[in-house]
Amino acid sequence: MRLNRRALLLGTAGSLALPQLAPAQEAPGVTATEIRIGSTNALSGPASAYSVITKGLAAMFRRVNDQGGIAGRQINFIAYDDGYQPPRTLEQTRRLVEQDRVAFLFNQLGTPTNSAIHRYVNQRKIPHLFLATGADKWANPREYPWTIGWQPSYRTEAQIYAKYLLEQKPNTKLGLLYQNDDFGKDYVNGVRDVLGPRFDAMVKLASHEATDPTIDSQIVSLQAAGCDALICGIIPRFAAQAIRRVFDIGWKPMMFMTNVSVSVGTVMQPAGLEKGVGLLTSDYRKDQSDPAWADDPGMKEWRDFMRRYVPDGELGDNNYTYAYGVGSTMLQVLKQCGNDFSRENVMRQATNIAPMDIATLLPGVKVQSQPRNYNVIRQMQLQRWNGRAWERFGGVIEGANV
Amino acid sequence: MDGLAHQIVAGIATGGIYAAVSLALVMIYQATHHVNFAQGEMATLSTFIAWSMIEAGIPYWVAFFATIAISFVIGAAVERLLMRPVQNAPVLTHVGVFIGLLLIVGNATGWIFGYTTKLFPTPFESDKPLLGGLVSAHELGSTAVTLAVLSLVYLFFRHTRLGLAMRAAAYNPRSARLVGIRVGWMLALGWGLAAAIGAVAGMMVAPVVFLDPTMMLGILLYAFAGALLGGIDNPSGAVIGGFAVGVLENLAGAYVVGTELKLTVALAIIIGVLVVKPSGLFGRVVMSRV
Amino acid sequence: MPALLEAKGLTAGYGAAPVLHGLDFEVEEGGVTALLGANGAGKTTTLRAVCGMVRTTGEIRLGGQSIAGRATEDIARLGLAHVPDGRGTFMELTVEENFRLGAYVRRDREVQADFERMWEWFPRLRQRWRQQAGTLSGGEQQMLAIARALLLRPRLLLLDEPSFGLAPLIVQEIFAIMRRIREESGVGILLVEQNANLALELADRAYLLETGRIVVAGPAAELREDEAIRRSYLGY
Amino acid sequence: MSATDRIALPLRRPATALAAWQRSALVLAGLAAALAPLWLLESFHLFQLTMAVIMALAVLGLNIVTGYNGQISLGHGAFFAVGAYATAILMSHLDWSFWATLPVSAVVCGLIGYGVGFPALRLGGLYLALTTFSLAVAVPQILKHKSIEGWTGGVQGLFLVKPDPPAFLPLTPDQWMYCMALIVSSVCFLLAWNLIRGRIGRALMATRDHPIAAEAMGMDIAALKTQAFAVSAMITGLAGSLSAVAVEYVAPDSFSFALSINLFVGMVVGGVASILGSLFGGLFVLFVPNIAEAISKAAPGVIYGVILIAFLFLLPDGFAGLLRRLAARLRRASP
Repeated sequence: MRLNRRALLLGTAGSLALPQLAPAQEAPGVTATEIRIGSTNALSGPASAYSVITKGLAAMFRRVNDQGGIAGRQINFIAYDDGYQPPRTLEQTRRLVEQDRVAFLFNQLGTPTNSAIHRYVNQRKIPHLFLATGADKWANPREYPWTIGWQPSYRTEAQIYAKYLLEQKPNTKLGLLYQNDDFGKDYVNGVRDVLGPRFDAMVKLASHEATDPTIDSQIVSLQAAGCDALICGIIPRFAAQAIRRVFDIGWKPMMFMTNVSVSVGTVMQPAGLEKGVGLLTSDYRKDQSDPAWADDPGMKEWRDFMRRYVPDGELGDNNYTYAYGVGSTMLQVLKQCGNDFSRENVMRQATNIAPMDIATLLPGVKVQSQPRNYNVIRQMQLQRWNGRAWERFGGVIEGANV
Repeated sequence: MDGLAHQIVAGIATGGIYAAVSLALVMIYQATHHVNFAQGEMATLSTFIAWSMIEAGIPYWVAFFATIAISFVIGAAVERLLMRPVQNAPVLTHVGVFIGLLLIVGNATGWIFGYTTKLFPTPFESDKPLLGGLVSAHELGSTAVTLAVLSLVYLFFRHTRLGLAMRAAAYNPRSARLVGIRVGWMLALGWGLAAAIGAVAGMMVAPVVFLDPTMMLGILLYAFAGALLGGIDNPSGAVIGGFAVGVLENLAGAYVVGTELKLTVALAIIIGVLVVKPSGLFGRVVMSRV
Repeated sequence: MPALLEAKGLTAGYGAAPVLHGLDFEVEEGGVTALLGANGAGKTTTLRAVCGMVRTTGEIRLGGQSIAGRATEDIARLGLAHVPDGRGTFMELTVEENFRLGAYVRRDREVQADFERMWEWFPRLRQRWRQQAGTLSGGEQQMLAIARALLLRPRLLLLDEPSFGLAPLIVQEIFAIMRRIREESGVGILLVEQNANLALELADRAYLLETGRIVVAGPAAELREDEAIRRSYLGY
Repeated sequence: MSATDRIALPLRRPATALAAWQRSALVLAGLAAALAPLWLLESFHLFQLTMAVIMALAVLGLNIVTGYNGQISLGHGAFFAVGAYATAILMSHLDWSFWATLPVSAVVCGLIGYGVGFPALRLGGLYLALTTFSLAVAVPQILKHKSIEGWTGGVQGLFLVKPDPPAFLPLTPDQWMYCMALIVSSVCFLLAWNLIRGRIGRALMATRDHPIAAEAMGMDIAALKTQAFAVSAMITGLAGSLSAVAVEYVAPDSFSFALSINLFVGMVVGGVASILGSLFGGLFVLFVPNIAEAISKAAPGVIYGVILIAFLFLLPDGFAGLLRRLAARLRRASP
């Protein structure tokens, strides 16, 4: 009730503050020669590891522009730094919308940061597309029709692990190691979804802060609690630590690792290739350092792009394959728009993507969307580490149906 | 009970990391009476320099000592270029410069070397896990290195003319000038030594926690706490303090409040100790009669 | 032969306002020169000016060599020792370490011999050898400061109010030692002292300073005898 | 930072008396300058300015305890967070009006500040820096702890809605938000101004510069210091309350230790122990990162650090130091 009244007020405020500029424009942020797209990312500060996504996306748009642009228009991709601080995200998003007058927002980073602008963009009806976060709250077309995520949610991923675990070990004692933030807590939520009332009896929790140097203490606690399975919702540096430590202390739980942290180059090799044998994950991306994809046409396409447009990029950084995937999705939407880049049409096309393959995603994993289902990637496949590469097993799982 | 022993051993292993960095903090304090908030970031940068050399095929120990030398030069240069211009400014301005340095070094490291997690090699390889796999050969080796550095630092400060001059310059620069000590150079030397010790700490820490640009972010706070707990003017106190923080934190997390408040409780305990003993457990209380 | 220390047209100050307005004075080799004057006359500033602790203009020569504008540590290395107000000992360090710092710039082999000489002059310091300087009594700290300065083997020693804040008996003791230093070491001394009586007893020459200017100069004995000066400036 | 917690600054000269008309002219000019953006700026810039005013208020709080009283705090982001959450919880769970939450926020922050003031009495310099910094690190963890998740929203945070402008004012919510920030900040700045210029201010600075003498003069140093902490926390907490409604969202990530560092930077560049400097500090921490970003997209953090250090080289005693020097020159020029 309150919200509706506010929305109304904001609507009038918006029209007061933003007089209809330049009637020649067919839609906000779009001219005969240009489409302006806005984004925010942590370009500075502790989370700036993700800044390479922005770098990769900018390179992709550069390639499109080199090839003549979209419908004769050049893409002007404007990305600002928010340092992963929600108030700054709001400030920068307002700059994008009110000052730079972008057509829409794309792939902004982070859950708390996007939360801070969630209502703002929906009140103003600005497409808020393909966010760089795996929280599941972005797929809520009824309340927030202008916001759509991209990657499978962490919560869904955790549900897949819990289900598989229950099939294999119905009476398991599960250890859950998670980073104490929205990312890690989604793994707790996903497991709780599956276990329901049995959660407290079956699960031993151990959290860590992003600033903790090591997680040895947590692993010791989980082992001492008698856990025979372990689900980890942790970032790559801690993942490498966990894999190595679990192996070193001779603990042999059935171990699941979030697909955020399963890159061969940045997790498995540092941890020690042989120490991760048997590790399970469920991924939707091809890992560029996995030799299995050495001759894959999709990955060749990606490598060719990297060589020409991001020559100084670190090829082992899987944020680049992520960027390629989400960037390809965006370009597909723009192509679908035809010549109508109004916000309404951009949103309509973004929520009507027919199932399609993307070069850097696993075979069988499709990108798709429907007006009633905003889970853009809903398929994953379980994989097991064999000491050299990830072996996929079982079929592609439709996560959203779990 | 087995769990308790394991927690303590794991805490000691982590404490070794804090101890190494605490020592670097105490070192710069001894030489300059400053605590450099950018110390952790500078150590990370040094470690990346070593990593690049090792990647380029340079043998470990050559890279190790070359990194120490480079870090020394960087540290001394930072003092000359960044601290010198504000030496007469209020103390809070110095803290401002440290924060600027932290921003520059912290952000530049990722920009130059990339953000992915990297394996940093250890010179102490062993196939056999020790103490039930809780302690690696590396952790033993790095503790030995920390203790060796500690002894060298102790000998340097207590028994060399230069060490004494550095302490004098830090305690009382005006008087130090009166006895002919070139105070400016002592400060630069102190920064250089601190950066060199930081580099050693970084290279010892990286094989355990894995190398990335934010590697030292959390460690610095724990190390700072360890240094103050032990007594900021006492190198051996700092090492003991570092180990104590590691164990304390694990026990608090495992048995007292759960992992979510582990850091909070550990810090609260440390502050409690400091309120009772304001100059740390082993710090020297400076007495003075007027 | 030039004087040990010569100052000509010396001005100095903190920030914008000058404290000294063109001083001319000399200190003879091996002699004691006293600098007298009321509080705020500029005595301490004069000493600071000589050893480069404040900004100056004018000429200062030590043994004929210009030292104006040079850094304090370089001036110290030329053989000028200064016991500043507040003594300038290293409170946090031990007596031994203070001794070592006193001889910091020396490379000769006689340091140990000088330590022994200081033990003889200041036997109390020997007893406190391994103690933190901050724990010494005020008199002992003053003795340590003087010993520390002498260990530089200076040609010129600047002393800023060695009697300040000490009990009369201790002051007597310190001045007795200073007399001995004058006789046995041959170091030139420039002494700033509130207690004019004591200072003039010890000194060969004296200058009287008033608001940054020298108003009287002459042999100490003459100043002591001059009734008018005593009344109007020295107050006894 | 040095262990000696001496922050050498001169005691402020009593302000030269201005004629009554001069004073009212100054007040009017200030008022006009403060209100002009309402009509001059479009809503985004107004929002930025609102945030800058809020940051300035937070810096003012820090300045009271660190600048004027010499107790270093690297953890004022914690009070900012507590103030923000106090307002957010009361507004979103209990449907309080924004104005009603302010006294609660002030009292809660004041009490916490008072509590922190006690260990601070025993700890000087570095030790206090660690204690306060720990507070900054610990508060976000406490905020997301499961035992109070029901109230704080845990890692997801809380949403709230900006208050509407009163019906009789023809203002947009953004303009009204700016007015509210301005009203709260002006009141706090005026109170701080009076506090600092009066007997209490002199006592605060005396305990900072000459603690022994201050004690000898019969000042109750312990009470002064703890009260300074309380007042300081209160002001920074109110800034937090304002930020909660301006952003309409609070989450633990909004109050990481980076915020405390930012406030500290604001104080140093604005000028330690300066009320006007706090205002400048707020503008600096809000706008300079944007300038840094305009210079280099590749590494804005590096540029920001460079700007910060360059600024401190040019003005080691901050913006307020520049003002003081200019004022001194003016006074000399016109005797």
